[in-house]
Amino acid sequence: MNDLNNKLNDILSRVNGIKITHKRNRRVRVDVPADSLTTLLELIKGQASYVHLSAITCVDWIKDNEFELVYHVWSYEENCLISAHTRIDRDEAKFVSVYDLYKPADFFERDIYEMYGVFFIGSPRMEKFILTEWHGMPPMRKDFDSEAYVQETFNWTEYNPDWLQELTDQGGGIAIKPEDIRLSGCLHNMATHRQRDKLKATQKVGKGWKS
Amino acid sequence: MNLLDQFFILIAVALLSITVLRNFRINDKMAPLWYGLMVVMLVRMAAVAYDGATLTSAFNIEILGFNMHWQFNALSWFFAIITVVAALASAIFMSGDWGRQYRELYEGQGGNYGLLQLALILNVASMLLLLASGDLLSLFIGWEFVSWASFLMMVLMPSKTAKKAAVKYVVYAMFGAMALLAALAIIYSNSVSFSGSLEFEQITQVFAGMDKGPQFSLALLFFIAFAIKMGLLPFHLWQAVAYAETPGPGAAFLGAISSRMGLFAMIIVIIQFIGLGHLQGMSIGLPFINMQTLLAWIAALTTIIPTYIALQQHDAKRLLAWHGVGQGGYMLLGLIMFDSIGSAGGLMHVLNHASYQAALFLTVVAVVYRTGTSDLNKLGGLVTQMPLSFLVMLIGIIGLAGLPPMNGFVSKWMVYRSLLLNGEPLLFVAAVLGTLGTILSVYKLIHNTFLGQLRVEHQNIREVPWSMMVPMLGLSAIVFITGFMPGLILPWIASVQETIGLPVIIHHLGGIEYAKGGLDMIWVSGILFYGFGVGALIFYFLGSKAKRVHQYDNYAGGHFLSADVKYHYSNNFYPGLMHLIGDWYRGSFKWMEQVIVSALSFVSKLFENMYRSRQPVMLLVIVVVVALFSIYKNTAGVSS
Amino acid sequence: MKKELLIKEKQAKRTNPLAHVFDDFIDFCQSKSLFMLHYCTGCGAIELPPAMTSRFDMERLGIQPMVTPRQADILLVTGYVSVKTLKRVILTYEQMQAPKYVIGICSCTVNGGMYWQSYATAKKLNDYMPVDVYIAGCMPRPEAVLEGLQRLKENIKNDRKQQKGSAWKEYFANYDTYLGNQQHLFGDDWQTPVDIIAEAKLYGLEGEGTYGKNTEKLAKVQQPLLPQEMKL
Amino acid sequence: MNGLHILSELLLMPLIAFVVGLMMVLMMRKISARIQRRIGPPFFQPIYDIVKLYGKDTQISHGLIHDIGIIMAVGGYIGAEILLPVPGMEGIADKGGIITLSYFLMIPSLGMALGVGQCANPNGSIGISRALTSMLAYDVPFIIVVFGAAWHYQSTSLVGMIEYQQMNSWGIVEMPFLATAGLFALQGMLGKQPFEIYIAPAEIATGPMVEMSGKYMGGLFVMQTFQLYTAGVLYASLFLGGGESWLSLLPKAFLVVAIPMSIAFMFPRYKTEDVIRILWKWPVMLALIGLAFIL
Repeated sequence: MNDLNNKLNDILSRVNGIKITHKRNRRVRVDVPADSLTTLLELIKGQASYVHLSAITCVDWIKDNEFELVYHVWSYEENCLISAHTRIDRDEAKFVSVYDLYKPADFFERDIYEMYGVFFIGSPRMEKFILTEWHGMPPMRKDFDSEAYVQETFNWTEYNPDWLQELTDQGGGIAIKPEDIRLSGCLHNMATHRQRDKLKATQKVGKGWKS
Repeated sequence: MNLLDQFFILIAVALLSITVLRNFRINDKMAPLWYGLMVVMLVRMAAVAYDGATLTSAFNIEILGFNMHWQFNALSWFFAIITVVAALASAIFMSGDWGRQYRELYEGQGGNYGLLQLALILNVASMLLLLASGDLLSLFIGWEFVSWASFLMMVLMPSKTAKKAAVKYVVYAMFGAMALLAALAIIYSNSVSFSGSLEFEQITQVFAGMDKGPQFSLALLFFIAFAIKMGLLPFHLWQAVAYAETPGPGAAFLGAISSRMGLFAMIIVIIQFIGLGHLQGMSIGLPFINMQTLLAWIAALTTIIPTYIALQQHDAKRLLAWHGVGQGGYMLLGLIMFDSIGSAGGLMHVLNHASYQAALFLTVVAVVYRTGTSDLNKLGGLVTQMPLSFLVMLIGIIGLAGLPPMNGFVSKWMVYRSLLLNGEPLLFVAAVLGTLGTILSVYKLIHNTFLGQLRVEHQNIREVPWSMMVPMLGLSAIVFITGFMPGLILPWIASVQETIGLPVIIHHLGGIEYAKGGLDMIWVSGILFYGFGVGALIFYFLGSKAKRVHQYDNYAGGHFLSADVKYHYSNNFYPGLMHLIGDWYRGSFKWMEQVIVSALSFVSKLFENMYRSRQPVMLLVIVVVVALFSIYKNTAGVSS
Repeated sequence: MKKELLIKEKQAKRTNPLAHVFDDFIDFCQSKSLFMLHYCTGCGAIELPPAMTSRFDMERLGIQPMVTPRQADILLVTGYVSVKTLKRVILTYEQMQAPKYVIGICSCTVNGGMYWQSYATAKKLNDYMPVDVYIAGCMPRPEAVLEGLQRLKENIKNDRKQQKGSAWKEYFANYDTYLGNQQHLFGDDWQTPVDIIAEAKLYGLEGEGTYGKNTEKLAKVQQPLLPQEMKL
Repeated sequence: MNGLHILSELLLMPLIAFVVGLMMVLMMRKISARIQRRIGPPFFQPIYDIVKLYGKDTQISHGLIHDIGIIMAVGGYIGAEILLPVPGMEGIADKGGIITLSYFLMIPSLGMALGVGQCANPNGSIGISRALTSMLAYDVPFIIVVFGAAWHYQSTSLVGMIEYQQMNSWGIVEMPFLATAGLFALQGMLGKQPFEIYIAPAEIATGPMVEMSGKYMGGLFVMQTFQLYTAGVLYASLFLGGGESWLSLLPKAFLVVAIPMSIAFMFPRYKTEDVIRILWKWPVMLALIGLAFIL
């Protein structure tokens, strides 16, 4: 096992600016700068049998103004998963596609493009994937205010049946009414509420957003 | 000069007129007229059909001591009227807009409209000559004429497959003709009393005086000759492709009647003159398999195998042509039973098949005329654009599938009834299997052409012009009327049966009389239409008005259908069945054919190489040796 | 104009008491025989099998599952409806033949339920189609489902008697409103292959709100799908 | 046989078939419910369904052939009912025979196939393709059975067959193998459980019925009543001695229909090719053995 790790470390250490963390026996986390990610992937695919790209995920670090892209690559021979983390600029939101290396990247990149608005240069189909009817801001971005969008777009059913009225008259009923939650924002996330208000003021939310 | 002579003169004049005028527009008007006149002449000869009289032509030829003469009896008349009516329908069909389109598309590329008209009249004339033959020699002459006339018609489509199929046909036909010639030679050499002509009666005489072995080979030769023309197993391979590739109405004509000439000859030779006794006398191997059962099984297999080949086709014309081959089996199956109901069914099926097959072929040609394709995977939804054609095809397929109330049901019913009476369960099942296969395949035909999704490119097409519609409607009227009142046809059949010496069917206007279960089509159709009437009453008087919707307003699991989605279910229409029986299509017959072809071409190459070899002296030596040997042999024979 | 006259004439004819008997009989049969199409969008669908099978046996109430909208009387929307699904639900609803009823099962169809703040889930089903009965709960027990269906049956039996417009007529009569809500969600080029206006005209179901500015918008973009007529 | 008699037969026979068929539908649903330990529908449920379907306010049609398909489907069965001999009404039935009748039974299928074809719904076409394939499957044993029966009774007329059986013994006693094979084929003919691939609700959305709304569906419900009645009475006439009176015919017919229903729910659904395989194997074998006994 150590042999393997050593070999892998050898390969990985050739990449500039890499930080390797062995989280568990078969889980390796590497942090690389954006420009050496493709080098890394090429290396581990070509020299260390990491042929399976399980997923590409994206995290929106809004405070750092960065997107974190995580490439999960699996080796069937070593039964080991490498998660390559890299950060790109949030305003720029462009990255190079790894479609040439891993064909399945097509779907993941399309998905990320749709949900976060990260454009992948060289990806074959940068177009709508699941949200075919969506024209607004990519909804997974942290600055997209889902509640505000919902308030703006949808109506609510008034639900006040007799039995509930009776209960309320007797002093019971619902402790926190849905309307209160809806109008005041998320209960459990009150802390970030103010910050979101600030963002709402700066960014136009909803239908007007075009990528 | 009796009516038959007048009829021949009419044919000759028509032939001459069409030959001379074929490249002029006037011929389009004249040609149907000639066929119309022929129908009139045949109607005037109706006495033949109803009374079983025989008309003998004054015209006869004597060549090399052989006398050839021509005559018309009920059998000839029955086939002749079908031929001429089919020709009339085809001629009307091709005389109008279809002919114009054919000229535009194919003239100058190998197609020739004038030649097509000529081919049709030549076919009709040669067939009538064949039908009128009074002895074996005139039968042979007619046989040859028919073969070459069909060939002429088949090559008029400028496509490679058409040419290839036509050549294949001619090879088969020549093989058949040789078999017939050989049979004639055997009869001639075995005739006890030769009186200057090869009369049909001599077959019976010769047969009676023969041993089992030669009897068998003689019967086999005749069978091969006729079976090839009819497309019976194992000679079924040539027909479908050749007919399907013939230009439109020509295909309808050929498909309707041409191959039945084989049946005609078979009726004369095998049914009438060889007869049941001899057939049953010829046992093959096991005692219970005799020539009759063998023929019956060939007929039954001919109904099944080509029908299921048809099921696989995705070209409308080929599908129909394969059914044409298959339906021939029913005719022989009925006739070979040698009883009144079966043979009547077999004979009637000739007429019925001709009527609906011509109607179906013409419909398909009409569809091709409008859409330019007969590929079943590229059509669909035409019912709204061509409703009358749909009606014709509907009537045709009900006839072809043999469902009441069309005429196909009557003849098939008779065949089934006869098989039931004769206690032939396996043949019965085989016949029904054929019918079921037919139902499957004709539904595919009508579904893929007229039902289902209408293609965008077909949205502006219209019904075909009346010059094409009239023959189609006329033929479908025949299909319906003879189904509703088979009694109109049955007197002819009875008279034919009398002529060829079979038991005669007891009939009435609605069908046939039989003690334990007869058929009365007037009642059957009446009940059916009563049922439809009640159904229509229920449908139209109960419930609210229905809203007509577009095809895209269709349940597709919530999916929005649009013009760019082709959702017509047409390709591989019966996947479940094909999963099971798909492996059974081994193409064994095709393989056999190819083996024979390769062997023949190998032998011919061998001889060719010998001729082309560098030492011609060798050839000379061989010839001299062979010649010397034969001279020696002959002189030795003489001297001893 | 002529059609309106015809309808009025038809209504005038209904003075015959026997005509009412006939209508009542049909209403009675309608309430006794309901074919339901369960559009299983969410988790609520899991409660339907117990309601149908031996434990609760819907069939004893005359309710049967059917699989296509053409045959069905009730559209059961069981669970959250995402915007994309809503399009299909609307198409399915329009393809059903009147009298048709919609039952929204689970809280999600009422107000989005636990997905209330999701950008992708439609919140109020009866903005987009008339809902007859809501069965709230997350998820409602089969007893509740059956209770709701019984309520619907009562409604059907009484609607015509009480001269109340059935909910499905609302969709024709107020088509403009419903269409407006749909357009708000799906954009102005929204259309289904089902021509509701033509249908309303044909069956005399037009009302005050059938036409409006939204239907005008629709008329501009609509590619009308006229039935293919047989032509000779 | 006078005109009045004929007229009454023409009117009454489909009517009786309809009423009896309704009861059979009810029985079918009740049996399935009881097998699944449910209560099942109320007594008048089949009528409610049909009245409701005919009472629909709106309905769609995809064109004339769609309408004609339903007319043919219902009408073909009405014709078939008239050709079925029942006690006291054998006059017209004698005009047809078992061959004619078995071909009559294909007309509704053809009609429905045409109607479904015009709907241009791929699910419908797939359903029809499967239905025709399974028709090919069950008709082979059925036709052998028909042949055997006709040969045994030396008649193709159903009236003659019933007479023979009432004078001698029932067909099921004399031809047990054929009778069993017939029952097998009946299962396929009614499209009951192992052989209901062409309906396949969850897969192709009830196949042929996919676009049928309102009175179109109602027509098919009416057709189903006829279908059950035909199956019951036909089988009873072929093997159970027909009926001297309605009192003896109806129990037989109900029994015949009840058997496939009771077996049906023990089976899953077979694939199309398996339908053909099983129907061409076991019932055909049984029928051929039966034939060998009587020939």
